Amino acid sequence: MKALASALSLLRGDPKADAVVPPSGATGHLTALATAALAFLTVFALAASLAADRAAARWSGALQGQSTLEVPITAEGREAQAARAERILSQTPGITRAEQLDAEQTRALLSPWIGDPSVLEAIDLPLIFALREAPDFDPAGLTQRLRGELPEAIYHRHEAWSGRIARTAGQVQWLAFTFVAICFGVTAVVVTLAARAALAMHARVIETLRVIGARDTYVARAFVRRFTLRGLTGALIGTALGLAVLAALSNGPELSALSPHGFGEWVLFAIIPLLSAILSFAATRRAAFHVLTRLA
Amino acid sequence: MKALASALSLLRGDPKADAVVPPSGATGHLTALATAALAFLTVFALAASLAADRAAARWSGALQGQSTLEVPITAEGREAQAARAERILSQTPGITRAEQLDAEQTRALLSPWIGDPSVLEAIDLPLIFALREAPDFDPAGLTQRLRGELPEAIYHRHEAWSGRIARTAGQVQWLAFTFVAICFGVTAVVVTLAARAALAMHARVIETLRVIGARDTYVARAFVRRFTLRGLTGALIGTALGLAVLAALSNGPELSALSPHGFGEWVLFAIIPLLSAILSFAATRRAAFHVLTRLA
Amino acid sequence: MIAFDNVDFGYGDQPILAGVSLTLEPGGFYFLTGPSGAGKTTFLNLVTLATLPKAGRATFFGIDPAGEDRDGIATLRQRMGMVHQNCQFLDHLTLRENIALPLEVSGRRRPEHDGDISDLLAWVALDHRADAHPPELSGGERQRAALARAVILSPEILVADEPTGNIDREMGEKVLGLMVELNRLGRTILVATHDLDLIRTAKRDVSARVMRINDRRIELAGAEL
Amino acid sequence: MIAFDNVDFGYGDQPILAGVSLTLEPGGFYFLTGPSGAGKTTFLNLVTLATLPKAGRATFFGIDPAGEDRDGIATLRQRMGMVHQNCQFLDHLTLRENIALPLEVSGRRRPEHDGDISDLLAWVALDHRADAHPPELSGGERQRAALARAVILSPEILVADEPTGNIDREMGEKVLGLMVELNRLGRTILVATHDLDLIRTAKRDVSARVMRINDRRIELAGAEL
Ligand SMILES: Nc1ncnc2c1ncn2[C@@H]1O[C@H](COP(=O)(O)OP(=O)(O)OP(=O)(O)O)[C@@H](O)[C@H]1O
Ligand SMILES: Nc1ncnc2c1ncn2[C@@H]1O[C@H](COP(=O)(O)OP(=O)(O)OP(=O)(O)O)[C@@H](O)[C@H]1O
Ligand SMILES: [Mg+2]
Ligand SMILES: [Mg+2]
Repeated sequence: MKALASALSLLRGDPKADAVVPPSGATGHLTALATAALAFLTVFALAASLAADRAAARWSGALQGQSTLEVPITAEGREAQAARAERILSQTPGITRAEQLDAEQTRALLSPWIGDPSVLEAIDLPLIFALREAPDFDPAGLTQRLRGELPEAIYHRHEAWSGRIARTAGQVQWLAFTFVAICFGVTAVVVTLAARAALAMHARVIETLRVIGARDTYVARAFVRRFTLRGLTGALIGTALGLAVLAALSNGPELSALSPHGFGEWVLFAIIPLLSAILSFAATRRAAFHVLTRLA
Repeated sequence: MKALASALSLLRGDPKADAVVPPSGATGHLTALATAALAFLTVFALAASLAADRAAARWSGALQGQSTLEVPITAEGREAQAARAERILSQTPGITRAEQLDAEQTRALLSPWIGDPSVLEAIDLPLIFALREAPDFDPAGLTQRLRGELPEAIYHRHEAWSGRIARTAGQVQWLAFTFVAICFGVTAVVVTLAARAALAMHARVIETLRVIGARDTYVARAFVRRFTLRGLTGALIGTALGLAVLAALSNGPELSALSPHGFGEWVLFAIIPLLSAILSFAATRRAAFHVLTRLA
Repeated sequence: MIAFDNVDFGYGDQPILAGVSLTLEPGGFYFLTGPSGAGKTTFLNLVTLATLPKAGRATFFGIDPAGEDRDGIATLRQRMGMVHQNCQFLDHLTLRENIALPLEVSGRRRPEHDGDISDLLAWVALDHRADAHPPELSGGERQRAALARAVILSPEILVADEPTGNIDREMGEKVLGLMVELNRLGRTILVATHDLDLIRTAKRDVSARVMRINDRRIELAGAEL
Repeated sequence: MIAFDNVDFGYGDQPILAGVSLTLEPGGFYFLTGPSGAGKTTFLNLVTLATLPKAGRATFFGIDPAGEDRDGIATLRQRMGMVHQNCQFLDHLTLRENIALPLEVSGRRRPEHDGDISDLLAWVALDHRADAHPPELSGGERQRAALARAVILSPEILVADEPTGNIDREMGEKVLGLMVELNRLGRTILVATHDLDLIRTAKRDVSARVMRINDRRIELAGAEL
């Protein structure tokens, strides 16, 4: 509570106290530039982390205990094959649900693997059953039975490769998360370096102010205010640029997976400038008091 | 040539001249830390760029003009179906090659989509023909003909989705390349800030040295040497860590695509510490001479 | 007003001052002399709270700084004015702004002070340099500017370290005259100097007491001056 | 040795020195006086190449600095010794290392110089402070250290700005003695000071010439000193 109050009091502007710190020129621009660049990187690392999270959720949770039975249409005929398949599935223990996809759903499922929609129009669409399996379901038994009674059927178990995709996505997520953390860490280091540069450049200013009776907070405020604003501004610009690029990508089909889904995810990116500002505040304050407490 | 000679002369150690610059303590560690973190990020950005480049090459070049004809086995029988398919393909203008995959190749092609190998054992493997198409090939004609003469066949055209993958990979590559550039840019900014901090902290040192007759290169050398070494060391550590993580990932199946392929690509990563050192050198030298030429 | 009771001070384990007991009375005029390196600046640093005693007790306006935090010490400093041997300013502010700085820092700046600042600049003969920046001042101009800054808060005590070291005799006597004027207004003055002529001149106008640092002790000099 | 021919100098468009024509001869001993703010430090800056004339011509050891690059000016500076009004040192080096610095900087440091440095420290009565760091020195100790550093390269000319401003009379006469000694060894000496007593004392030992800045011109003072 007291820390927050002092944080707010430090941030509150006082143009006279601010004038006490000489303008920092190029160093200031460099700090904002570096913060912006890092925020830009952070946007993509965070977006990748979110996309990987979505992919992992989709591929692990959604497909858990799911499989597909595909029955290409043979001379026997669609209805007869469907009846045979339904009988087999209903008699297999551990199949909790078996739902035959309609033509629309079937085309939707196949199209990514086929591409040219006219092909789908041309062929006799296979029968496709979406299955739900109980945890104790025995896939080998079903395979055995299909071999005897419905040999043309192709049984796709999703778990094997969906699991692999999910694990990959999970690793990408952690890697991306590490990058987010590194970007924030580097932001803190950059601001600390810049603040130290400013404090060093103005060591005499600080000493002189103490000598004529200035309180520590009076001296620190101008520095902290300046660098917090700088960190916030840089991060806002970098985040905005990054989000603009993401938004542009979300229109093209190629990298749209990267762009945030829904209002909640977009809002999450507000963390970047906020955290940058907090890190800048803390880093500068630390640096300023480090210098001050060495003086009498 | 002269620039190189002066670069080398600046880098050559002179312990006495180095002692002239006060030890920089925490600022130095922070610089090395930031450089290391940035090199670590750069390693992944570069790896992603290389991986995307490989993917783009594989999916665009390799699959250009390729397609697959899949013929599920019906009551008609494997041989009869194969003969019919071969006849159709040989008579279609624009198909430059049509090669029937053997059982082994077919299983290899299907397994990623099926997962459980026992399923592949159980089913009657479909016939699969790998096709090569001339640029003027008309896929609609083939589809038309298949509908009449081999209705069970499924014609997969790779171009549609391989092109999409290739374009995605290309975009990822450019994005990753942008990140590499940003990381180097931030490295230059970090070193500049650190050098400026050091130079500001020691403004009086520099002034005093000029007053007692020191040449500019004498004054600059110690600063430039220190920060170049710092940039190099930090980047070496960060690059080594990044490559170690990449090597570890290349063992697991999930993210092995990220890890560099072949000696040439691994060596490419040496660019990171080298470029960091060069950037550090240039940034510090610029900062030092900027300060010096303002003095008499 | 400021009282030292058996105070010791040294750097590291090298003692500089030992067993200093003295009181600076309100309205007193004090000179401090002693050879170079004797500890004059060191003693002034103790008086202005730039350093704290190693042993013994010192009180400032009745307050023991040992019981104060850093803000408390800053507040005590606002009641003193100091002219350093090596005067420092904020180089990016004008002379006028620098002189007004103690008002800003203590939160007492008011528009009606502008006239006072101009008077003060005229008082130290720097009115023609009001808009110059400190690096543009000569050595003697800096010393006079430091004096103006030291008195702007109407301090209860003015402490000056070698205030005439960089100025000629004429200007030196003028600066001394300014301090005598302040002393007549009831302020305490403490001046460290090696310039015995200055002390002799002062003694014509005020009953100044002269302290001398001798072998780590501070003793009152006799009438020989 | 150093010749000014109709030299003008000013800051911005405020003229400080105008039409200065004079020559500092090898082996000469020169004093420069004038009121605070007259331009003494400014003139010394011209002599030590810290600033260049706005108009007119100046040559140093026969060399015109206008034809030299920054390294050439550094080399010219190595032939001069300067004691500033506000002496600066490298605070992280010891006093001994600071005094040896001009040797390092000019690439002339040899182990056999160690004895010279000790002699030099004793010469300015700072041998007991050899391992102290500059912020640990008193005002007067710094001025003497600056003198030692200024002479280590055996400069052809020694330039000192108010070298006795912070030291007592006794020590001041000792520092003057050191400069007289150097002058007897054939070095040129140029001292800016407002301390007329110091000039009188010097005139007992050497035939010093006294220059005075008056209304932007530098004129030779007569026998009235
Ligand atoms: N920070 C310090 N650390 C160690 N020693 C110091 C420090 N400051 C001063 N000294 C030493 O303490 C002694 C007293 O120094 P002080 O500055 O008080 O002398 P002074 O009487 O003001 O001399 P001057 O007339 O030359 O200014 C000197 O010998 C000086 O070298
Ligand atoms: N960098 C500068 N820019 C502008 N004006 C300056 C600058 N340096 C000095 N001056 C002004 O030039 C005049 C001469 O200054 P200088 O330092 O040469 O005086 P001085 O004779 O050495 O005085 P003192 O005895 O007080 O040291 C002064 O009025 C001063 O304010
Ligand atoms: Mg002193
Ligand atoms: Mg001067």
